[in-house]
Amino acid sequence: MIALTILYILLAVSIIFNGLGVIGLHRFPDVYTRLHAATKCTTFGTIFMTFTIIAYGGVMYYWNPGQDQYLNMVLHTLAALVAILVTNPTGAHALARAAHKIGILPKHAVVDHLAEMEGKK
Amino acid sequence: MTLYYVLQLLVLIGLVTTAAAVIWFKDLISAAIALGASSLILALQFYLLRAPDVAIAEAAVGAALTTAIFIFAIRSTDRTEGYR
Amino acid sequence: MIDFSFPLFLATGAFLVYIIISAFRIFLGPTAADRAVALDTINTLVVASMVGLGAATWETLFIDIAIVYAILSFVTTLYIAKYLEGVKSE
Amino acid sequence: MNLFLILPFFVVMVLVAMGLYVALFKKNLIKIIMGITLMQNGANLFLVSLAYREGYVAPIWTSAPATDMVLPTPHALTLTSIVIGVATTALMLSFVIMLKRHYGTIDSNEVRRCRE
Amino acid sequence: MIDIVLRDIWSPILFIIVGLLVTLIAYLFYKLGNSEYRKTRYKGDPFISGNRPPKDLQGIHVGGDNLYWGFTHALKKFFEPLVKGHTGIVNDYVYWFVVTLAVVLVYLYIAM
Amino acid sequence: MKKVIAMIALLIIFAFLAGAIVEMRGEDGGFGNPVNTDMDEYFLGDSQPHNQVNNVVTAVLFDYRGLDTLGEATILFSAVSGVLTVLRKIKAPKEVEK
Amino acid sequence: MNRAKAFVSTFLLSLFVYLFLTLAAGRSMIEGTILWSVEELVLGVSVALIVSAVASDILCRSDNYRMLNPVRWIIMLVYAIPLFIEMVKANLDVAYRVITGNIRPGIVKIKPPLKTDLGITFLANSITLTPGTLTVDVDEENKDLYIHWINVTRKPTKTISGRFTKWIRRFAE
Amino acid sequence: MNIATHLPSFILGIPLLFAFLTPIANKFSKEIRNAVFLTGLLLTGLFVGLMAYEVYTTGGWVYIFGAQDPVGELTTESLFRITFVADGFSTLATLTIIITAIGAAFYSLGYMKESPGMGKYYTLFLLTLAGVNGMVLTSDLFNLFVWFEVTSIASCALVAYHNERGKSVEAALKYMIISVVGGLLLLVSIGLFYGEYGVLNYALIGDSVHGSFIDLLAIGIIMVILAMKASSVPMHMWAPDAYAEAPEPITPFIAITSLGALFVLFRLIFFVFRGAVEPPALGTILIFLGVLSMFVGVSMALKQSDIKRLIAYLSVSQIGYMMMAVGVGFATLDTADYGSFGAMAIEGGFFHMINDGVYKALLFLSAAAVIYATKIRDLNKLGGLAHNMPYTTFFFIIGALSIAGIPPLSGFSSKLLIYESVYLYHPILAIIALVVSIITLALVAKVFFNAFLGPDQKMSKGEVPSSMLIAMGILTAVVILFSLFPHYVVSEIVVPAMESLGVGA
Amino acid sequence: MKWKMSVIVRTVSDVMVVPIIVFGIYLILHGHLTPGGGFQGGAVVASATALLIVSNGALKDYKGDFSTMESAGLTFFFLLAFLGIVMGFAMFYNSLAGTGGIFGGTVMSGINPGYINTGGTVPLMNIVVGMEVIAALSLILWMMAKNSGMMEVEK
Repeated sequence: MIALTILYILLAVSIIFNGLGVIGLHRFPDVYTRLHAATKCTTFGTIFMTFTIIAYGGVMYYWNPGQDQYLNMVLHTLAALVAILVTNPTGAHALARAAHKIGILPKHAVVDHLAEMEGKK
Repeated sequence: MTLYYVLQLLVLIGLVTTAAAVIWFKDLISAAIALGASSLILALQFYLLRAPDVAIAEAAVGAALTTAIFIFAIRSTDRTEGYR
Repeated sequence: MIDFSFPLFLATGAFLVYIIISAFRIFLGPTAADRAVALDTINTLVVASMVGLGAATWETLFIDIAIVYAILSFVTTLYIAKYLEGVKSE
Repeated sequence: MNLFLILPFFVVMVLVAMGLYVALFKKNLIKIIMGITLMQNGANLFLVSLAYREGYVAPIWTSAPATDMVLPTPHALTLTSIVIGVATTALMLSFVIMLKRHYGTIDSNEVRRCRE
Repeated sequence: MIDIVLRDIWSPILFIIVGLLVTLIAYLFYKLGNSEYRKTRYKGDPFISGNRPPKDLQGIHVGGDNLYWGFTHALKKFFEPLVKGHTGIVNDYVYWFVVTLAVVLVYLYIAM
Repeated sequence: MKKVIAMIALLIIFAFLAGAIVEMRGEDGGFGNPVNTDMDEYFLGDSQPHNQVNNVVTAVLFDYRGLDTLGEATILFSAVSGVLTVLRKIKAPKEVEK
Repeated sequence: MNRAKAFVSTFLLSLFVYLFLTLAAGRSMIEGTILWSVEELVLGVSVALIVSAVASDILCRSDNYRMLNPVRWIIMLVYAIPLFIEMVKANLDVAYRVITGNIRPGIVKIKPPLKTDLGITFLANSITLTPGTLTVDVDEENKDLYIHWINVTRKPTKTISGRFTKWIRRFAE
Repeated sequence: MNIATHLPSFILGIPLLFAFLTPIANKFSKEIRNAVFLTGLLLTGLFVGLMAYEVYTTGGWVYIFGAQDPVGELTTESLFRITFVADGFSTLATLTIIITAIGAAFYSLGYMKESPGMGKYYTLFLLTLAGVNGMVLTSDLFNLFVWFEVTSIASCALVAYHNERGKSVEAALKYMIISVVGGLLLLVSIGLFYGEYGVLNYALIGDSVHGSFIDLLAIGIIMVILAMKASSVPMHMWAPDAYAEAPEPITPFIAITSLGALFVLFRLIFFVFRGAVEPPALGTILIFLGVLSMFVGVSMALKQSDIKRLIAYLSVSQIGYMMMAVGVGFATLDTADYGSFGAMAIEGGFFHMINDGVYKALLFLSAAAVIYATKIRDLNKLGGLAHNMPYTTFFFIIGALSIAGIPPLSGFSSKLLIYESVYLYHPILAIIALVVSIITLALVAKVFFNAFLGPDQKMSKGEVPSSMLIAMGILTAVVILFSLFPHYVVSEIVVPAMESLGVGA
Repeated sequence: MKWKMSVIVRTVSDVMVVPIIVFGIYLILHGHLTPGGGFQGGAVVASATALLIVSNGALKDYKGDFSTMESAGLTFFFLLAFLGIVMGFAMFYNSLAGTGGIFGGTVMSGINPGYINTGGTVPLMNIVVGMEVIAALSLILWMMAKNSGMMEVEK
């Protein structure tokens, strides 16, 4: 029962954060802030989703020790988690860099050191 | 089982939306992005239809490589659709 | 033995709704960069849905697809980013 | 007749019609190829939808949850069709790249040196 | 042999034999003619409207567009839309394909 | 004019496809309910005893319909040959033709 | 020597990945004692050999073999915990901002005390993973990072990267 | 186990294998590459000949891929696999293909000696050959789609071989787009058949088709696509572009791919669609498309001044003859008329196909010789070539008279069969066919007059190289052979083909 | 001047290349047990090439190697299909299944955990098709990238 509660909590966190990311995608004014909301809130939510699955599979494997497919699922989910963790921020960085290079400036920006630096050049 | 059909309904709505976006955009790179999204969602539908082999192939070929070669082609031609 | 498939189905349904909402950003986004952001979001959400569905139906082999996705969506994003870098005027 | 049950087929129809629409009315060659890719997606979705059986599992015996499986043949056909799709797309795009180099345009109204 | 020569519809062997015979007869008639003619000058030279050909041979040969000009000009009303239909635009190729497909489908549906 | 005819033709094809999917597989809805499954049941049952393969799709791909796969690989090969042919370096100077 | 090191590190990485993926997948139910069947191990080693022959000069382009030390891997795993805590904190913050729309964005420059490519990559990805901050660009000579910050305050270097650098320096420098 | 039973797989496989080996051989030297290419081609020719012998002695068989016994009993389960049929019709088709292929190959050896990138050229040549062979041999719908695409891709790449010419690439792109759209619709209709019956083999589908709405749709789509691939009017527009812009030696082979599509169309109509649709309806469509092709093709040819484009339009109009003849035969299939003239119409159509393949190749190759010698393809500028190129002139005369249907050449024998039978079906059709034939004669006379006659303008330095002459000579010999013994061709090649389709004379 | 992406992207993609290749080979080798196979695994490995092209803007001249690999893969595929004829059966007959040699193990009917050492010619065909697909897709990417100016050939 405790396991089920934990699973529900993890799943709820996942759904909430993914939803926040998608809301932010529509609510924020420019590319950079959308990147903040969209890619990273969803990354966080997806991490929790994988945690849910890992916990679920782990519990099932603990209760059915002979069943290798549960262990297999946990491991592969872990691999997906690592892949997400490595690739997603890099992709976000690449997009942000590209956006800045083609001249999209952050809206309502208080300070922009990068544009200053490029202006100096 | 009705729930499974609802999931498919949602995926198919996303598929048609992104496919319409491909036609609608004059900017070819945006159309390529929409095409990538459409391929992705199509792979999700394959997944729902219990075709894992096809889903992997669509993910690898449709989402990554097709987008790559489209971008190569757009890079070496014009970006906008443009009527003169 | 616990049956957790129904909540996972529900969660997946929520993710799918999110995907549709993100697809509207592909329509709306004023610049191509915004659309690429939306694509990135959809990628992540698709991975989440795939993982969830795989566990919900107990087809454990389906997780492989999520790994392929998580890796390859990165390639797509990089390609779009690299193309955008090379274009001076928006 | 449950309309809910023919939904994937309906989407297939819409995708094929979209592809034909692009090939008929759009003048940009790369856009036409994108339309053809949409048609390919539609055809692939059609084949896989034919294979689906309600409540059955994927046709892989390795640690499957049940023994009722969906039809395997359309999956094989679709795999073939996907690879054919990427091959044709690549070839057509390389034609377009070459045309741009020769003619300086990829508008199909101007790519018409061969006529009559 | 006779089996090859005399078939019901059409026999090329018979035709060739007859052709050779006709040629032979023609040759015999030819031999009956006046053999003095051979020795005249200008035998092998072409004549154009009774004149000798010019030194510059360009321009005396009828070009491809001119050969059936009268025919095509007389049937202009038939040829003009036909030629105009071949636009060379790839959309039109697909257009004709789709239209033919639609017509064939409708015809099959009605014919059933 | 041409556009109108093209649109009508497109709609006719659309209507025929729609009629086909409505009629597909009899009265009780088409999707998820195949009727004639002899071939696939044969493949599902035969792939393990005959080919010793767990993944039936792979068995179909490489044994029952192996020729299709050969053709598919051939297509990829010919596409690569085509790309190499088309995109090879041109001797003539790159000029925009008129 | 460097070539051998590159080969060994690629070999180990690929063998690890392969064995991780096939863990419990090809296990013989009858024996039940070892996690991998013998054929799987043989295939894994041969795959690792092939991959390290092909890709060793790609993985080790920068001639940096510090990661061969297993201690660094353990520290890296431990580092996941503070990273995760920071992510939770910052995610709550950004959730607040998504709901209220109260933002004060700007691009700031920070000067992290890290010099290697790997270290700067880890730092940048950690910064990007914690919502609220996003690496926009990196100066390849000075290793300065330009960060898009959703709520600009003073002392950017300390606030953004201070909590990560000491960890990253332990395993990546 | 008789090795001869494996011949259908060899006919497909040998060109494939040698196509895969050509890039490797190309790394060593030109000579080895040419040797590999020729070996593959001649082996294929040998196997086609052997298969023809086997078929005419034993009566044909079905080859089952992947079965324990390749020619075992044809149970339903063995038909679930991919099958090839080796029967009279396959033999007719493969013979036509291989004769043209050998002609084009020898011609290429001389013609393309100086061109760069020839390794890829030979690879694509063999791949096209394999694709067409697979198309006509297979009896499985999806397999048909695969070989259809192989043929499309390889021949498109061949059309674009001269990538320094913009028009070549343009023609290839148009051809590619139209055939890919067609191929995708073909895939959809294959899906319709699969969803309805759950099988893909021709025989099994032919057993179960019953003329439902889905059958109708699929049949219509497949027919139109194959007619498009066969360059029937009004979907012919890709054909003149592709034929005119392809490298000259390969042009007859590109034309053969459309003939192959026609073979497949006829096999499908007689094998599969016969049970689904009443024959008069399909026959009427074929007749209509055929008449349109004949007439529009020849009319457009009148306006051409480019020599290759003119012959391309002529070939479009020749396709019309076959479609009309077989359409008449099919329309009368279950009536009493079939015995009186329907069988003769099909006979004429099939005979015309093999004739057409050969003399069209001869025409294209002699036009290529003109272009090779003069580097000019405009009929307004050509002239007086007969003075320097006597052999080419002779070969061109043979091909031209054959395509125009002048006795005693082979074109006449097949056209005579068509005229007679079609006249009994409807006199108007025969009159149209005759008029088209007359205009064809006028057209080839125009080409002959413009290119070969007239005063010597010193355009060419002399005759073309001997390997090209040999290639044209082979084809001329075949044309003359067919002209002299039409009865043997009809009774030994055409009638078995008809019998294998179940429509004996 | 090579058109590189930023140092972060380059480092990450250099590190990711090895896992991607290994994962692709895993998909190829386990094609007869799990979803995947020659095509899917080949496409995944080819995407490693795509990653290298996009991040570094340059690649070594592998063109000849890829071409040879492609031809070799296809030739082996054909020969494996031909093995059926050599053994006295039809082409494409799986003559190695269950004979005890390489990949010749037997599998029990019904649901099972999956043993790698089964399948006869099917895993071998997976491997050779994987080779072909890797080489073919990499070559397509290579040519198009070079022609679009997004990649240079490294010495």
